[in-house]
Amino acid sequence: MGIEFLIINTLVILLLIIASIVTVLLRDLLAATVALAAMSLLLSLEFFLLQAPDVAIAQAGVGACLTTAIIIIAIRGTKRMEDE
Amino acid sequence: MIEYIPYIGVVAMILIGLYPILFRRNLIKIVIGISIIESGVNLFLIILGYRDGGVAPIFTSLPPGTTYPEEMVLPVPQALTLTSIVIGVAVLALMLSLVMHIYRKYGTLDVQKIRRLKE
Amino acid sequence: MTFLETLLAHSPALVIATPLLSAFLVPLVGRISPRIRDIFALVMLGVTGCFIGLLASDVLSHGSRVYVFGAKNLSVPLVRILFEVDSMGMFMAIITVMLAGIAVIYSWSFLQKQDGLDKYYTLLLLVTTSALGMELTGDIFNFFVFLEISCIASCALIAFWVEEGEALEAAFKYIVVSSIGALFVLFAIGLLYAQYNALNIATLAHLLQFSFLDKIILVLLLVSLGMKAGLAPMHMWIPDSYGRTPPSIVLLIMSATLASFYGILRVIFTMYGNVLTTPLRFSLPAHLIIGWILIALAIVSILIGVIMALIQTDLLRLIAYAAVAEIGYMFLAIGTSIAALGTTYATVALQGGVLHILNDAIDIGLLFLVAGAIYFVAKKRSLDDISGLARNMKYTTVFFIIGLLAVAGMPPLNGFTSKFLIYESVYQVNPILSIIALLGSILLLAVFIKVFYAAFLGPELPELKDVKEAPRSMLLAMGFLAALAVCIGLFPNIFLDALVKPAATALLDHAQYINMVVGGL
Amino acid sequence: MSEMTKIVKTTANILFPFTMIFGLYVIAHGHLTPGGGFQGGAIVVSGCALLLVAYGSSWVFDRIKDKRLAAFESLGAIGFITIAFLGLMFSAVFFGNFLAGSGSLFGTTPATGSTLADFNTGGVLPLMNFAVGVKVIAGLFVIVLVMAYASSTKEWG
Amino acid sequence: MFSLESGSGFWNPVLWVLALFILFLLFYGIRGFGKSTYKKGTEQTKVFLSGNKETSPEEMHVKASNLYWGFTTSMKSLYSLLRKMHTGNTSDYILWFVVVLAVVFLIMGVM
Amino acid sequence: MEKRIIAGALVLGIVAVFFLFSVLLIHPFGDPGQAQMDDYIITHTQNETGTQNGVTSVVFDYRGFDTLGEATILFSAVTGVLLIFRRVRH
Repeated sequence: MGIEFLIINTLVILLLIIASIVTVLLRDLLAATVALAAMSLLLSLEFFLLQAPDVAIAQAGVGACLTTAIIIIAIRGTKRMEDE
Repeated sequence: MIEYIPYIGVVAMILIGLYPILFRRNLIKIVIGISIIESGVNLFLIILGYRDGGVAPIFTSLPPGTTYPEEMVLPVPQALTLTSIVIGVAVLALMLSLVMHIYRKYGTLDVQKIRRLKE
Repeated sequence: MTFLETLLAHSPALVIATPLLSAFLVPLVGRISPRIRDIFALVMLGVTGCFIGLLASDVLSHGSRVYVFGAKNLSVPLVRILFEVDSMGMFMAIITVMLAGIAVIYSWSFLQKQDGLDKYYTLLLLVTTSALGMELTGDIFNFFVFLEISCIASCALIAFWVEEGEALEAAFKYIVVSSIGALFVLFAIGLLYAQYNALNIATLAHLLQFSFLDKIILVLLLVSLGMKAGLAPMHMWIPDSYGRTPPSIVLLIMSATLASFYGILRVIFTMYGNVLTTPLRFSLPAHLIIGWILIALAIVSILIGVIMALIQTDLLRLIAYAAVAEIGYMFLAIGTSIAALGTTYATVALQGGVLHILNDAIDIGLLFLVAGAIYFVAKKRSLDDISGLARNMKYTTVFFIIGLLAVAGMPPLNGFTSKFLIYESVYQVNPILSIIALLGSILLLAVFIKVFYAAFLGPELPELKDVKEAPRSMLLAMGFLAALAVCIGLFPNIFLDALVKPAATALLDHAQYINMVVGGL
Repeated sequence: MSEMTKIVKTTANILFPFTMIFGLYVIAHGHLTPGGGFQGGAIVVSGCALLLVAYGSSWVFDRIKDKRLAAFESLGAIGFITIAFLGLMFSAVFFGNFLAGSGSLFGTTPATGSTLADFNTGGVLPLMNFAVGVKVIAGLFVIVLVMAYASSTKEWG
Repeated sequence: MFSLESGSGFWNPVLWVLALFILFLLFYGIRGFGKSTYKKGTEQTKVFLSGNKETSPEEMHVKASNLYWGFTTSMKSLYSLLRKMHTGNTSDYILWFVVVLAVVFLIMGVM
Repeated sequence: MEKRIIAGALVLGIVAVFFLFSVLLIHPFGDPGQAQMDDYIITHTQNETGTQNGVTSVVFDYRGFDTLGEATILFSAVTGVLLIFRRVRH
């Protein structure tokens, strides 16, 4: 296995974890949704790196675009801030 | 050890997804948590199918000189993941439409207050 | 090949395809006329029932069958999805289609003037399809797909009364619980695939080693499916969702729950069947530990179910807690049968458990239908507000008495037959267990005596003076279940010999299940 | 949602056909290149969601009936299961790929190994891709449409 | 013929129903020795509450939540525990799932 | 409340430890070991299904029944959403 591939792969996975932590911790739900979209795009990139272009397209289309749209619609229908 | 980092990432994502479900009080945060677990499991399936130095199992874009099946990644986990992604979006849509309705009825998204059904 | 033989050869696929196709067609048929749509749903379920009957008679007389999707024969290695139909699967399929048919008949009157009925019948058929798929499939990922269909479709059905906030709350709880359970099942499937590069249950069973990873997989599958089946202390979604939906939907969610229970049976007895006797630490065999874990959870289920049922005032919620206790009895039976694997009373316990699946479906279903009839005529949920209904609802009262005695395990009704087998076999393992089981039954009787006293006896309240008997189709649905309860109670050995014993044998005989696929190559 | 500016509408007008065509291309070439019914459908629905953002949900809701979309979704599902039944009729197995290698429509067998794309291959797979594509477009779009409309009005619930 | 064998005992519902039927006949016969002066529609059939007045149905109605009062009060500690357990909170449902998962993991991991 | 957080953290920790142990026992990343099922699919996808895309051949041919299930899931989700929002325009 090429060392460059391993490093890039590890980096993407690290970013993925960071993105999901940010998603979980943000109090503003709209910002959290954007972070979730970023995580979805990173996941799509990771799928592409792992030679799964089919899944990468599906994840980019469904995960990054539609999921975000649906969550934003739901936030608009409810409320934006997560309060304690 | 470095070969196991993707797997550790998967476990981390599952646990990060469980955190808002257990400790956050906002319903949309719970839904986002489920979505993160879903992503972690999808990543797990794809990682399982990766073969060292392999190419995608598509013959039209096959680089010349590849010998298959040894140099192709496994197709079955990718198919399973496709199914799983569509399941994820279906569940998400249903959950969020319930959340919107619950907000109309209860006026709150706090999971501690949405418990008329107890005992 | 004659037409009938062709039909028989393809019946495993048709059993799934018929309700699925009719689910897709219901919205289109509903545009013609609501009446035709109602009858269409029942007729298509009847056709499915015919296919199941055809298949069941063939399976019971000629042994299990394998059906391959997309190819004529099995090929090495198993890349395609298989249906593996044996007596246990057929037993569950019969229960599922029976419950669905009764739910359709009941909802003709019960939901007469409500809107959204096109979607209701579609989702009803989809839940039936998913339960049938879970019961017949021989592929673990396919099992997961059907599990998800049942989650989504039942969640949408639970929210049927959208104008009530509680129904939405129950639906949200249900979908969170079941989708997390399903995700952990998917994780376990990934682990299985990583180890053995196979998704077929028989192949997996053939290859399984009971390494540390296999233990993790077993626990994940057991706990996730246990949550879906309503095992305590993960049962809390059951009273919420059962108590807030139309009772006809409860029958369907119950069939999905029973299908999850069947999944647990399949995992333990078939997938791990080869390795159950592996010695672990202190040279204890694995089946002893798995069995005692299940027995402990089952005892908790029984006790929590009956004790919580005793203080409920909402009638539907009360019956839901009783359902938790009944699930505990099923787990007690299979836990005993696993812990004592290889002895004769293990077989008896398994027979009792399998028969109890049928009895639970009949008894709890009957009680829910009666509770629904009470809600239909009196429009009240709380037991405090109703009284003296026996004066005007003769048939419903009789059906309730039958359901009460059956669910409490009183002779000579059907609840007693399976509980008798369970008590006798559990006694051989540990007498204390059978005492707890008996105590649970007695408390259940006390619970339902309370309901009977509060709802049917007592003074006639002025606002309930002019209640009428429930409509005819509801009475028909209740009467069918009550007649079945009496029949099984009076002639248990007929049902036991015809259906239950083959099913229990099929579960215990994992070698044959594996050979059907692996040996045929 | 308030009215969007003209810039947004113009951008949406320009982008919408391109996403549409790209999505349909992904659906049609599902058996040759990465993609298929689901992926292409998701891309098309993304384009439609763009329209929804630009013009507001009630504008779209007035023009496209959700009932008709749901009927389309039913038809896609029926088409998919019908292809499976056709397999039962023509090759005596449910889900049988009865067109593969038959020489007729989509029936050309490609040479093994790395070959150029021949659109006329794949048996029933392109048809299934198409059915699933119709289904996914109609299904996901009706979900997004109904939810968006419900979140922008106050008159329900 | 119609009996259910469990290995250590048997159960025959038909015999049981026959016995019940015979008992029923017996009691029916005994009932025949009862008073022959009983007549419908006279003072005999009126409700008699030790000379007290008959109350309205609402007052006479024993509510379902009051039944088994003694049992529930004597088991108060158990019930307060169980009530605390059933919080109705979705997060707690999943917490119970994770708890059972962890416990069963521990048992199977140690073994 | 505090007790709940401590209990939750404890059980999450136990589950995490077991998950980590279990994933470390899987084959290392990039080396699936023996893969008869997938090798069969890759070698036979062209002449059995006439497809150039291995994933599509699995999705629609070898595991086509799963895809039917997946389509059904989407269908039931759409029906469910329409059922929940059935009062939106009436």
